[in-house]
Amino acid sequence: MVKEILTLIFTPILAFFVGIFLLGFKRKMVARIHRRYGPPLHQPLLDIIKLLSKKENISHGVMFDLGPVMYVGAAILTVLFLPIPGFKQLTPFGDLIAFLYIMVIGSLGMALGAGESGNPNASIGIARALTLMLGYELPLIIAGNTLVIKYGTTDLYKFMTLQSGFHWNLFLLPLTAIAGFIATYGAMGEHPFDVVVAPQEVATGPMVEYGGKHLGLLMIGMAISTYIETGFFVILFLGGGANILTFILKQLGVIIVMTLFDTVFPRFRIENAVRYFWRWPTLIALVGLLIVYIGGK
Amino acid sequence: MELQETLEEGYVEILDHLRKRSLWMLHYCTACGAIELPPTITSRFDAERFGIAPFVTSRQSDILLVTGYINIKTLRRLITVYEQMLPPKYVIGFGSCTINGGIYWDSYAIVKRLDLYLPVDVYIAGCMPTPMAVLEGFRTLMKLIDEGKANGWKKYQENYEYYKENQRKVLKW
Amino acid sequence: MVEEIKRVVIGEVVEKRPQRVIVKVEKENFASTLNALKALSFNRLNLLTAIDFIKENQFEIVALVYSDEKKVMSIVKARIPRDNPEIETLIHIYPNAFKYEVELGEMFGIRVIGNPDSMKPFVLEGWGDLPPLRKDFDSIKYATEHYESRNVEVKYD
Amino acid sequence: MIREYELNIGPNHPGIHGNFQVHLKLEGDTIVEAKGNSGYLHRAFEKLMEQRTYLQNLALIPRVCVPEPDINEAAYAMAIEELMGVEIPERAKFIRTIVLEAARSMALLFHFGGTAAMIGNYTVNYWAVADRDLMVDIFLKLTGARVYHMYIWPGGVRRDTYPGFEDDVLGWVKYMKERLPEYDNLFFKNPMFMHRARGLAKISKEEALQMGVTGPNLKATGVKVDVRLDEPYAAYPYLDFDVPVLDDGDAWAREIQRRLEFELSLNLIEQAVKKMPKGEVWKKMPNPFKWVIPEGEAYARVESSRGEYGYYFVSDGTDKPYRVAIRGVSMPHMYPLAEKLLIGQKLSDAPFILETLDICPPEIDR
Repeated sequence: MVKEILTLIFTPILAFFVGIFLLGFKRKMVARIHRRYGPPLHQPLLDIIKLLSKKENISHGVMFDLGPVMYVGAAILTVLFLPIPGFKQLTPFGDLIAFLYIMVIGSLGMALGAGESGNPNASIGIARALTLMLGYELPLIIAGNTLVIKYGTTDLYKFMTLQSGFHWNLFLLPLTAIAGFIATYGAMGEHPFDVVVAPQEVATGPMVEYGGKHLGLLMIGMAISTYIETGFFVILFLGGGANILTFILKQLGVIIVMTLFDTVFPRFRIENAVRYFWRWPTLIALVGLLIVYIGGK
Repeated sequence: MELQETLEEGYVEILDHLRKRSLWMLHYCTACGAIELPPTITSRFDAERFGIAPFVTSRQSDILLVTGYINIKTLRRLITVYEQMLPPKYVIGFGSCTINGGIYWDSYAIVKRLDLYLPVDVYIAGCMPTPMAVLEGFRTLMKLIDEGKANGWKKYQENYEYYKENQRKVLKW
Repeated sequence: MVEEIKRVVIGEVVEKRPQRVIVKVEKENFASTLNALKALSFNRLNLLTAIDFIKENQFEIVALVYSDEKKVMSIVKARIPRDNPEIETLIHIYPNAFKYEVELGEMFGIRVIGNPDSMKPFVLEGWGDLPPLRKDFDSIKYATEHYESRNVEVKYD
Repeated sequence: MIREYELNIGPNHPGIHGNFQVHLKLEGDTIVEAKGNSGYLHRAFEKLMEQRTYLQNLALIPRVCVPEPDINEAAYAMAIEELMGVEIPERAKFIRTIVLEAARSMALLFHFGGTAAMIGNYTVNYWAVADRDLMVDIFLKLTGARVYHMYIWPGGVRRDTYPGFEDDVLGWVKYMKERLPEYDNLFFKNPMFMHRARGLAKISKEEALQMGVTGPNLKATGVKVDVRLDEPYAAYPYLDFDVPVLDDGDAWAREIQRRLEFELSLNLIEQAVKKMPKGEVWKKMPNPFKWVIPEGEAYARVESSRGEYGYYFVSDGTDKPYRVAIRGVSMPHMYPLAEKLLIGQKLSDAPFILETLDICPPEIDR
C-alpha cells in the first residue's frame, strides 16, 4: 500500500522533469533545424526558476491568481490518471472516458483566469483555445473509442498490457493511430494549430497578462501537460513500454516526429483549423472505427 | 540570526547565478538599432545560447531594449511599457543616441538623455551596435546580475519622484 | 510632350530635362492645372510638399505628378502668401494627397480647405510651437531649451 | 449585436518592422475600421538636412530607411550630380548598381523572414536573416560598416572595391541560388502559405494606379512600372534585363512578385560584376568642405525594394541645402491603401496584410 502512495506522490514530479526534458529537447531540435546551436537542455528549468524568482507581481483579481493554480492542479490530477509501466495509479477509479474529461479542466482553469485579466487579446485567445479544443476533441474521442471496441475495456492500464510485445496499435490500427496523432498534435498546440498563442496576432493569447510567478506556474503546467499528451499517445498506440525508460524514449520519439512537422508549417486561421480537424482526422478516425467494428464482429 | 543571514545570502547568490541564464527581452523595435536584433536572435549569432529570447508582452519580459534615438511619442509608450514590466527588470541603451542624442542632437523631436527618464543598466556603444556588441552587452548584463549590481529597477522605485519630475517636464503630461 | 502641356495649362512651362517638365502656375488655377494634367495621362501624384521662401514672404506649393505611359514627370509649382496660407484640397483628383495635405498643415501651417483633418496632428503629439519646417523656427534652440543634455565639458590637454 | 471593441496593433508588436501603430475597431473577429497612427520614428530629417552642409548630410541620410539604407545615398548623390551637371565614371556606375542590387536582395530577404514569421513559419525567418548576414559581411569589408554604408557619395563611390570583392559577391550569389529551391519548398510552394495568402487583400490595377502605389505592390497587379526601366540610372542601361510582372494583385501575388524580383536582382549582380570595367572610381569634386552647389532644383528617383524612392532637392547656392523633400515609398501604401484594405478582413490576417504591403514606418514619419 505504501508503495502505491509513494508512486502517487512521485508521479507528478517525474512528469514535471520528463516534461522539462522533452521541452528542452524540442527547443534544441528546433534550433538545429534553424541551423544554430540553441539553448542548453535544461533551459526550461532555468526559465521556470527565473519566473518564480520575480520579486513583485501584479494581480487582476482572485480568479486571475487562481487560474494558473487550477491549471497546474488539473495537470497533476490528469497525470495521476495516466498509468506508468508497472503501476496502476488511479486507473481503477477512472478509465479512458474520465481521463478525456479531466484533461479539459486545465485549459478551462486558464480560460477563467485569463478572462479576468481584461485584456482583449486574452479573451480572443481564450475563444480560440476553446474552439480549437472543439476541433481536436472529436477525432481524439473517436480514436479512443475505437480502442475501447477493440479491447472491450476502457481501462487504460489494460490498453498498455494488451499491447505488449511489439504488436502496437500503430501497426494494427494505422488509421486510428494517424487520427490520434493529429489530434494530440493539435492538443499540443504545434505549428499549424499554433492559433491559441499566436504571438503576432493576439500577443500570446491567454498568457498576455501573466508574468512572473503566474507564468512560472503556467510553464510548470505546460511541462506536465506535454508529458500527459505524449504519454497518452504512447499508451494508446505505442504499447506503453515495459519500464519507465522505454516509456520516456517512446515519448521522445513522438516529440521528434511532432517537431519535424512543427518547424515547417505556417499557422492556420482558427476557423480553418477547426474545419480541418472535422474533415480529415475525423474521417480517418471513422474509417478506423468502421474497420474495427466490422472486423471485431 | 547569523545563520539566517548567510542562508539568505547564499540563496540569493545561487538564484542570481541561475537567473542570469534566462533573460527574456521585449520584442519592441523602438528605433533604428532594431535591425541588428534579428541577426542577434537568429541563426548567425544565436542569442538563445545564453537563454535570451524575444518575448511579446511587457509582462513576460525582463529586458527593455531601447534601440537608438527616443522620440517623445515613443518615450511616452516606453515609460508605460517599462512600468508594466515586473521587477527585476533591466534597460539596455543602444548606441550614442540614448547617451547624448547622437546624430540627432539638434532635432526638436528627440530626447537627449535616456537615463533622465528610465534607469539604464547597460549602454552598448556604436551608432547602431553590431550583433557582436549586442551580445557583449548582454554578457555584461549577465555579469552584473551575477554580482547583484544590476538593480536599476530599485533605483527607479527609490527615487520615483525624480524620474516622474523629469518625465513630466518633457512630456507635459 | 511639352507642347501638349502648354496647350492645356495656363502658365510658364519649361522643359528642364527630357523627363522633367516644370510648370509654374498662379495660386488660383493650381487645382485646375492638376486636373488638366491628370486628364493628360499624369496619373500618379508622387509628392505634394511646400518650400518656405522666407525672404519673399511666400510659400511655394510643389506637386510632383508622373505619367506612367509617357514616362514624364512634371513639377507643378504655385506661390502663396506666407501669412495665413490656404490652398484647396486635391483629394478628389489624387486620393493619396490626403496625408500629404495633413502634413502640410502640421509642418508649415498651411490650411487646406476641404480636407477633413487639415490642421490636425499627424506626426507630432501635443506640439505647441511654430510649425517646425518653417524657416523662422529654430530647431537647435528648441532642442537645447526643452531637452536636458549631458553636460560633459571636454578637456583638451 | 456583437459588441464592438477596439484593439491596437500597437507600437509594441512583434511583427511590424519599426515603430508603428494601427488602431483597429473590431466586431467579433472582423475589422470594421482601421486608422494608422504614425510618428513614433519622427526625427525631422528634412529640418536637420537644412542645418547641415552637404558633406555632413552624407552621414545623416542613410538613417532614414533602416532595412535598405543605400537607396538614400544613391538618390542624394544623383540629385547633387544633376544639380552640378557631373557625370560619374563608368566603374563607379557599375559599383553603384552592385551595391543597390545587393541592398535590394538584403532587404527582400529580411522581408521574406518577416512575412514567414508573421504567419508562423519561423524557420524561414531564421534562415533568411542568417543568409542576409553573409552579404552584410561583404558590405562590412567593402564599406567598413554593416548597415549604414555611406559608400555612395556625389561624384561616384568613396573608394575602389577591395581585392577579391568579385569572387565574394559571386560566391554569395551562387550560394543564394542553391538556397532558393529550399526556400521555395519550405515557404513559397507551401500549401499552407498559398491557402492563407491567395485572394487576400486584392488590389485592382486602377485602384493601385490612382493611389500612387509603386514597386512590387503595383507590379503584382499587372502594371509594369519600374524606375530601372523608365529612367535608367547608374549602370542599368548597360545591363539587359526584364522586370517580371504578375497580375492577380493579392497577398500571394505580391510575395511571389518579390520572390521573382529577388531572383532578378541576383542575376543583375552577376551581370554587373562580370561587365565591370577598370578605371577610377570618383570624379574629382571641388574641396568637399567648401562644397557650393549651384542654385536650382532636382528630383532624383531610385527603385528601392518597396517602390519608387525619391529626393526632391532645392538648393540656393550656399553650402547647405535649402529644402529637401523625401518621397517615401510607404506613404501611399499605408494611408489610403492599407486602411482601405484592412476593412472587412479577419484580425488574424491584419498583421499579415500589413507585412505583404511591406510598409517601412521611418519613410512615413521621416
